[in-house]
Amino acid sequence: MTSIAKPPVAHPSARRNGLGLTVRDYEGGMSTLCAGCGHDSVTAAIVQATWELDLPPHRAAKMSGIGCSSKTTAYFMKQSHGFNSVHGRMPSVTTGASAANRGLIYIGVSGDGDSLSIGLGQLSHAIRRNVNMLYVLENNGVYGLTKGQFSASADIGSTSKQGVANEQPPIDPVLLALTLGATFVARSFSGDKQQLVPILKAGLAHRGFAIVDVISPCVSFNDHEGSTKSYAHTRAHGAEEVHTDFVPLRREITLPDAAADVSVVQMHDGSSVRLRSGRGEHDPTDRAAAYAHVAGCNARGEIATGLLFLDESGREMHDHLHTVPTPLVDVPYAQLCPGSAALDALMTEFR
Amino acid sequence: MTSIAKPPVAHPSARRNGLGLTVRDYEGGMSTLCAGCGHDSVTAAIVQATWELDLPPHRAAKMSGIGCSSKTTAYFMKQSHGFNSVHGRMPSVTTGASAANRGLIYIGVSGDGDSLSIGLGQLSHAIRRNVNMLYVLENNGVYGLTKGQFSASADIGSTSKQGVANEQPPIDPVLLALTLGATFVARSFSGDKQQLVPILKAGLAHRGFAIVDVISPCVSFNDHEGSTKSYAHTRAHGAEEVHTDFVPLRREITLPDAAADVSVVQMHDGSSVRLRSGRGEHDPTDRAAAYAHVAGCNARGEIATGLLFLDESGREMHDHLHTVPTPLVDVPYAQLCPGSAALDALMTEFR
Amino acid sequence: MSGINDFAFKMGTVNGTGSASANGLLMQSIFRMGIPVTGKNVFPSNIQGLPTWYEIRVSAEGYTARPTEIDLVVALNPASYAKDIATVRPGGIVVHDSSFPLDPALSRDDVTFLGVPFGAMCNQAFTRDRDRTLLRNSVYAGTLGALLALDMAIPEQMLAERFGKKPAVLKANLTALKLGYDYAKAHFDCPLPFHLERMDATRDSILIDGNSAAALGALYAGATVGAWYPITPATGLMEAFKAFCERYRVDPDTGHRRYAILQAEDELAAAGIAIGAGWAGARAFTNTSGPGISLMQEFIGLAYYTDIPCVFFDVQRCGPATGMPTRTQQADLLSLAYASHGDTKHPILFPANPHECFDMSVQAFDLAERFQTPVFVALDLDIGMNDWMVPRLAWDDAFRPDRGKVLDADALAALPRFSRYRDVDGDGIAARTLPGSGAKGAYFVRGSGHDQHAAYTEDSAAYQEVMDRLARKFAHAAEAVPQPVIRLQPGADVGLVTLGGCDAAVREAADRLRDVGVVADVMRIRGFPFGAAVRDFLERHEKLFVIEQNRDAQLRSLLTIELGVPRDSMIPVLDYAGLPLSATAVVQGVTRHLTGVPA
Amino acid sequence: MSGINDFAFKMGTVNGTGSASANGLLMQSIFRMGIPVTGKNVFPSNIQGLPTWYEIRVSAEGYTARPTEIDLVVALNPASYAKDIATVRPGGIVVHDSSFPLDPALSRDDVTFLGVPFGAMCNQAFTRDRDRTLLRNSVYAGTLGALLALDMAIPEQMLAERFGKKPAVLKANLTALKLGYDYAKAHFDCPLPFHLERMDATRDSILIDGNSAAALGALYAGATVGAWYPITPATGLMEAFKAFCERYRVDPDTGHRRYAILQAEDELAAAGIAIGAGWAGARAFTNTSGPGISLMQEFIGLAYYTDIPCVFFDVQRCGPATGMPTRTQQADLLSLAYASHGDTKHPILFPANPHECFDMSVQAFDLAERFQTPVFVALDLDIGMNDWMVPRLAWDDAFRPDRGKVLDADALAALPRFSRYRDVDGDGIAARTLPGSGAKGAYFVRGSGHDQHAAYTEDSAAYQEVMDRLARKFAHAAEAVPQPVIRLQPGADVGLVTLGGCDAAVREAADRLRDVGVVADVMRIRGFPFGAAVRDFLERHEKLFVIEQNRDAQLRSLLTIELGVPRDSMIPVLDYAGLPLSATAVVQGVTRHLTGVPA
Ligand SMILES: Cc1ncc(C[n+]2csc(CCOP(=O)(O)OP(=O)(O)O)c2C)c(N)n1
Ligand SMILES: Cc1ncc(C[n+]2csc(CCOP(=O)(O)OP(=O)(O)O)c2C)c(N)n1
Ligand code: SF4
Ligand code: SF4
Ligand SMILES: [Mg+2]
Ligand SMILES: [Mg+2]
Repeated sequence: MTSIAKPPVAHPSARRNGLGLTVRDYEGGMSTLCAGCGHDSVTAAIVQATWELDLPPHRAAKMSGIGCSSKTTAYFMKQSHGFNSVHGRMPSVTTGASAANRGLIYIGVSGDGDSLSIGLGQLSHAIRRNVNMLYVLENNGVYGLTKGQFSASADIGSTSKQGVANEQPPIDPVLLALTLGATFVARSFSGDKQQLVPILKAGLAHRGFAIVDVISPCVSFNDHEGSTKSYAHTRAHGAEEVHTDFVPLRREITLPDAAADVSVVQMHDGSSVRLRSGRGEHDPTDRAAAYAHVAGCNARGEIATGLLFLDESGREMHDHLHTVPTPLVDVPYAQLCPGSAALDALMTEFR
Repeated sequence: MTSIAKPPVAHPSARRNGLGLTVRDYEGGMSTLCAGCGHDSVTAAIVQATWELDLPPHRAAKMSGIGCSSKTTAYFMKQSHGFNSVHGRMPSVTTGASAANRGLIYIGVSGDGDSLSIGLGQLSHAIRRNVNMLYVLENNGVYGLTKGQFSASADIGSTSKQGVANEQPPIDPVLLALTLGATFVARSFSGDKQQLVPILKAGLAHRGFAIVDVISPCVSFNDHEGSTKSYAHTRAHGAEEVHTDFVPLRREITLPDAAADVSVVQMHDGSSVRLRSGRGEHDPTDRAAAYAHVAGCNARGEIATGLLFLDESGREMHDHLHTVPTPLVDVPYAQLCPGSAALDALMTEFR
Repeated sequence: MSGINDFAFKMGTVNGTGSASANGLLMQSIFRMGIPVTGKNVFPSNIQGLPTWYEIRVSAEGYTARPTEIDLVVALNPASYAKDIATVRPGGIVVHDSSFPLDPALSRDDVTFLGVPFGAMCNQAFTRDRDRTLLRNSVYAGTLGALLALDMAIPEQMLAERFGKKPAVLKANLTALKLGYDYAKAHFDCPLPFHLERMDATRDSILIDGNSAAALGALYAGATVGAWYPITPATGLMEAFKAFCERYRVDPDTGHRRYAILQAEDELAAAGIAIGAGWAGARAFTNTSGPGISLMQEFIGLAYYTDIPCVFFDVQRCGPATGMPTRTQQADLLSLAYASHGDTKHPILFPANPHECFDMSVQAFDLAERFQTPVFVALDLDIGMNDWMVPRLAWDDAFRPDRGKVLDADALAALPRFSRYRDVDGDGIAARTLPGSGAKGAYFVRGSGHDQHAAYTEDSAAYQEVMDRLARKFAHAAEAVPQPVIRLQPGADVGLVTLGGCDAAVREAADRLRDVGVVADVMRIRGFPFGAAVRDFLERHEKLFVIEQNRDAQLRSLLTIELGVPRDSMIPVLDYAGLPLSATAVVQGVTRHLTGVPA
Repeated sequence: MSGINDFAFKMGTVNGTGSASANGLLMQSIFRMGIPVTGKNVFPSNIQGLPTWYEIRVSAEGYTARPTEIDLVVALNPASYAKDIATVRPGGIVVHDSSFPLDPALSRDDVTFLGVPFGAMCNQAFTRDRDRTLLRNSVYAGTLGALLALDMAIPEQMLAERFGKKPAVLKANLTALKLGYDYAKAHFDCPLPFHLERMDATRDSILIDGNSAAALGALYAGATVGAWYPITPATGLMEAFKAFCERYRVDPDTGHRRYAILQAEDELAAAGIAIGAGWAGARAFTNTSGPGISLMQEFIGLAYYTDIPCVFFDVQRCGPATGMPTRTQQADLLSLAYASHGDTKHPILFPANPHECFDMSVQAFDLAERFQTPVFVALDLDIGMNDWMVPRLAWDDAFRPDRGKVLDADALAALPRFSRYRDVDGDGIAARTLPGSGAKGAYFVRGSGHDQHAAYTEDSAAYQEVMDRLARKFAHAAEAVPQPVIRLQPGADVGLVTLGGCDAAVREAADRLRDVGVVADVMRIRGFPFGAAVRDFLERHEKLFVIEQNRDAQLRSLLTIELGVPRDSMIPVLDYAGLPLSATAVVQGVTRHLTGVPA
């Protein structure tokens, strides 16, 4: 969580977004992660995505647990409130914040230890409740901050820096999310900003729980041969399946290599996502197909990346709760307290 | 957990099993559950299964969490040690017991609240570790002991006794277990002893984590129209897919209606399971097929029952741990303590 | 010591057979006769089939503590016959079902047995099994009506209110009631020497349980987010909150709800949700019992160290571990006061009855926001789940929530710089901003070491500055929490100190002690940390008794730690049997010490 | 006050650059010169790039507490230059990298600056970036060797041991070492006034960290099941246990392991695993720190209430919440002593150094099984992670584990009936059976209310009988836990009371206090509950100071609660800065109170 004030050097890009803000306005404190840590690339992608989306910083809330990955919420959007909570419990804190103030955009950042070990239950139930948030899982197969123990996502046969091989089957957050009914499921790679940024934007625009599993190598403890979360391994085995290209209504952005086989999915907030199926293997709106596809890739030792499943018809937590459109924090006290007359009347029922 | 000494009335069946024990020897204290509770039927099935298996009572350990379902470990095998632990944490207690004494046969009983809400993380990680145990999940869609709140397995649209409908998607323990790599996954129904008993026997013989999701209606809070865990609903929608017929080497037992399409799977302990695919829809040794099949049934509003997936090649926790064959509790102290000479030698390395 | 409007009776039945409603009917009828009455439900931790008891005490003087002497028992559960018959005082009465012969071994010659063929009568009068079981309850209610001279118009009226829409059910119940009544009239000389006579002592009172009252407090305090995980005996609190919200907080046209109730996956999540909501600016709470408090420890420490408001209701049950979930105790005091690892201290409120549950629930939300910290309200099963006779709850429409130091846009703009944890006023409370308030007010909440600007730190001085502020803040809370209720008597030679639900028994005990020549002042502590008033009382009394419902004298420990009052100057009177406290237990505890022999 | 073999120096570097090994090399070399030495690592909670410090104290008298005065600083991290230069005592020395000019603003005229072109020299001597960074550490080690008159044969020898198999690496390191040494010799007059001279005071000692020593204790005690979840500063304990097991508990032929180490999914699971294993009959343990203790509360209560043996190592760090994970504190005392809701109390052992970590680790397993209860060993980051100079660990091969009352087949057969919780011997300890022992010994463990036969109960008397037995059992533990170490001085007028890692500083402080005329007896508490010896010491001293490392005087609270010693008769001396305690802090705390002015 260390955060050092950034030295005032002018940022290359002074370009301004729809709100007149520069990319710099979406940055945070200086990172204290290891030089070359995948997480820093994800942070950069989040900065880029929020800037491109014209996301008003004061409307965002940054949520995280504990871990190197969870520290990164301090490294972007310094103009937004942030909550670095306890290990593995960020989902519940965000659930509560969202219940209280549905007007904010919640950006959660977690790690594989934080999400799949101690936090597995909370992650699963946040998915089930369909809490309206972006959940970025920076997945490096290890516990970075505690110096490289295996996490539950470490693949069988993957060897830690000490050269000991992991023997337990990994938990794939993508298959888990699909099984638990997640309405937005994607996977990307910290080294592939071109794919990651549009996915993050789509996730931010999604109404409901949007989970993005980002393979984000730990250079200190897991980025070496034998690790299936290393740059090398992911580049070699990353089988991109669906490109995402987010299109806000205001101004169209297209990836340089945008092309054929495009299925346009209407996002709840009116904007749309253009999905291109790399090999046209599966329909990203078909849960069963998505599951089969991802499981198939895993079986082949490939990693399915891209926006893997999307259901814009899902009902988010507030739909289940039937809460008022106004954030509860903004409902005036007068509308909350029934007053003395009501109480007097009620008392007669207790006699 | 209530357990009242049983009045000494002679039990109908005085038949003796291979150990010379009667069914009565496998019973426990008198149940204090509601008359007609599905859990009592499951208890009876466990008694039957362990008796038929000639399971030596002193070699069994009964493990549970908290709930009406978890109470039932007091209602069978009174000659065995039992551990009624804390809510949702039985998997870890059993993991520890198994680590210490791999010589015992662990029978875990839990409920849907105990397993899928507070206990979801521990259940998932026990599956991942492949702890060698039978895990019976008595699934009634509600928190019985706390008077009928919805559990995470309550189906959408299912209405509780107060007539309020559940709005969140249910968690299907079978799909979850398949996703997490469980090596024995089955589902049955408390009302179908004929199917349940052989499944329990197969699960007991399985080497590794055997999960049996048993639809076990709560008569007090959930067995009424609108509940998808009711007797009526399950009888109407239970689409039996695979019959299980357990065959110990000593003496063959066959279900009256045993018949064609039989695939025999060799169990690790030398015994074998004969699987009959009701509609021959899927191969119970193919995880992907099993998942697709169960998900398909769910989509059709059917409940896939039977032994749905089996992998006898899986390595259980002790294989991962490389522990000695002798239970650790039986390893003599002399083989644990390196002694003074070793310590003196070691000390030189700390200078 | 029994007499007109001064006696106690008890029903021994099987749970899940519907006796609860009949028992409630009886108690409420007595209440409506204007006579002070108390009911204690002693039930098992299962759903159906085990022994359960309901004790009703009638007291013209208005004593509401659990009775020690039972004048009459209605023994309807063979499984508990022996125990039930044994509890009747010499000269008392046993009403039993004479449909079956009573085992002679059970009879006592110092009590009167009144046999009533409840079973037989029901089988004759009703055909459906369900009715035969259910209506038996109305039959014994009728019998008691006759024996105790209950004004039968009242129960009849109440049944009418209850079953107005179901004439058949109503008719059946009235028939059953009459069956029991007539049988008693015909076979026994009614009323008994101890019986009921109209009074006018309940006009300004209500019958309510503490869970419902606390829920009403949350409703009126403006709480909008409730997170919980079901657990006895706390469940009723959130269920009541839900019911009240559905009634007062739903837009009739749109069906939109001005509240959010989340049934979490466990207590850790419930705490996290409440804390997340508190951080976001909502008045949020969670309700639980001992096991939940243990599971919430980590999150409690986070909220403490990051100054986040949140209200925790702990409806205490009998510990440790799962313990006896349907028995009462006050044994979580240390767990609450110093909850979580590291140096932590938390305010606690101790309501003594449902009326205080309402008031203190409201205060808890104000205190939590004013002090920006977790605040606990410590109920217990007896207060939470039993119906108590208390004054009607009242509300002052002038009330406005005390949100504490929350900076709005203008206040923020006026500041040169916003430092989340700077103690500007010297009271240890630093102003906060809410998420969404913009760049200048943005800060980063972290459970890791932070300085007064909320920046990460590993610097000793910066760390200690925050810790010292938190200690200052806690000290300031001592005068803000509810102050003790002190009852002084001229010439008092001992001081009785207690808290929460022990109140009724201790006050009654003080009266009885006076009769045996022990004049006692009474102080009931209502809040933690302890203020000057508590210290003074302790210092002013030579001989102190601390009466509480746990094994380890936890309240006494808190007094010793926080006030420095020597432990051994406070004699512990401990009751941890799991049942509501009786005056006799207190009198005995005190006199045993004073005289060496029990009273 | 510095001189030959009596001084302290400090390295300020960047973490993740390999300085740790050079610092260790220096410390160990001094140790091998026979001179008492201590090293304290003050590091950040991240992996790479932040300031980190290593303090080495040389003390002929054998004082091992953290030094207060720094005679020499090696300032190699520009980010902490200012802070580092400021910590040098007047007249002290700053060694810095003269490859770059030093900001004049940083210079002090009361200290000597010795510039060494570490960077430049490395760039010249080595080509690969990696080497240029890594070997700089060996260069400053060489410089210090010259300045402090280190016997260079020793570090050279150690490098040879370390890199024997990598001649190239060895050569490079030796070159670097020489570079630094020669530069110093050439440019400064070596050695400095304060420097090293061979002694023979470490022959019977070792350098070891508490985590490793505790792990060795678990190994020798016969622990077979270790469950944990990674957390600083406790991680090293299980990693060491694993390393020792791989060395001493693996069958060379089959590769079979006579141990099971489980990295759990979280601390709740780790506790559950350890408790399940303890129930099954293994010696099981878990290691964690504050946040883990909070998460384990529910399970701890279960083990307490069901009489299950289990050992918990709490390597305390700076709380509350996540707090400062790489700083030390003793602030979990209350959380451990009364862990879990309801009435609970637990034995705790307080090792003062790695040597005691070994002994007490063994004792903890005996006590846990003998008393059938969770036993805590409270280390802290300073003890757990720093290398301490302590006597060699020794083992008596006559040792046999005390398994406590476990019934074997014959004992069981001899019994008329087995009642799991019957207190036959009156010591509160009831005999247990292990799963698998057969029908007669079979019983049902339940966290819910149970009687002495382990049967479910909701009966007050049956419940209380078990609770009272547990209280008796705890009381008996008072004389079984390690007794206090008491050091009396003739004519002492004050008593210093402390625990754990404060020991070294308090003993040193006692000596220094004597020099200023304050004669103090010292009692170091080593176990909870407190026995007669602790009580006597407290009663025998008019003026008591309780020295501990937390904000809220938690040890003093325990003494007040458990022994009834008036709180205010014990003056708290509190240090919660997160760093190892220094004698000066203690001397000041005491004298400030006695004289009103700091020493
Ligand atoms: C309750 C608790 N247990 C353990 C820890 C120690 N801890 C800090 S971070 C971490 C794991 C982080 O792993 P991951 O979430 O994958 O993050 P990464 O560092 O790999 O990005 C652990 C175990 C803690 N802070 N809190
Ligand atoms: C930590 C904790 N929280 C809550 C409870 C209360 N509680 C007891 S059983 C139960 C739920 C049981 O549901 P399930 O596991 O489905 O069992 P069922 O009664 O339906 O068979 C709960 C919430 C508890 N005992 N412990
Ligand atoms: S340890 Fe790994 S995960 Fe943590 S900051 Fe360094 S590279 Fe990143
Ligand atoms: S409440 Fe439901 S689950 Fe519990 S015993 Fe009764 S029927 Fe069974
Ligand atoms: Mg990770
Ligand atoms: Mg259930």
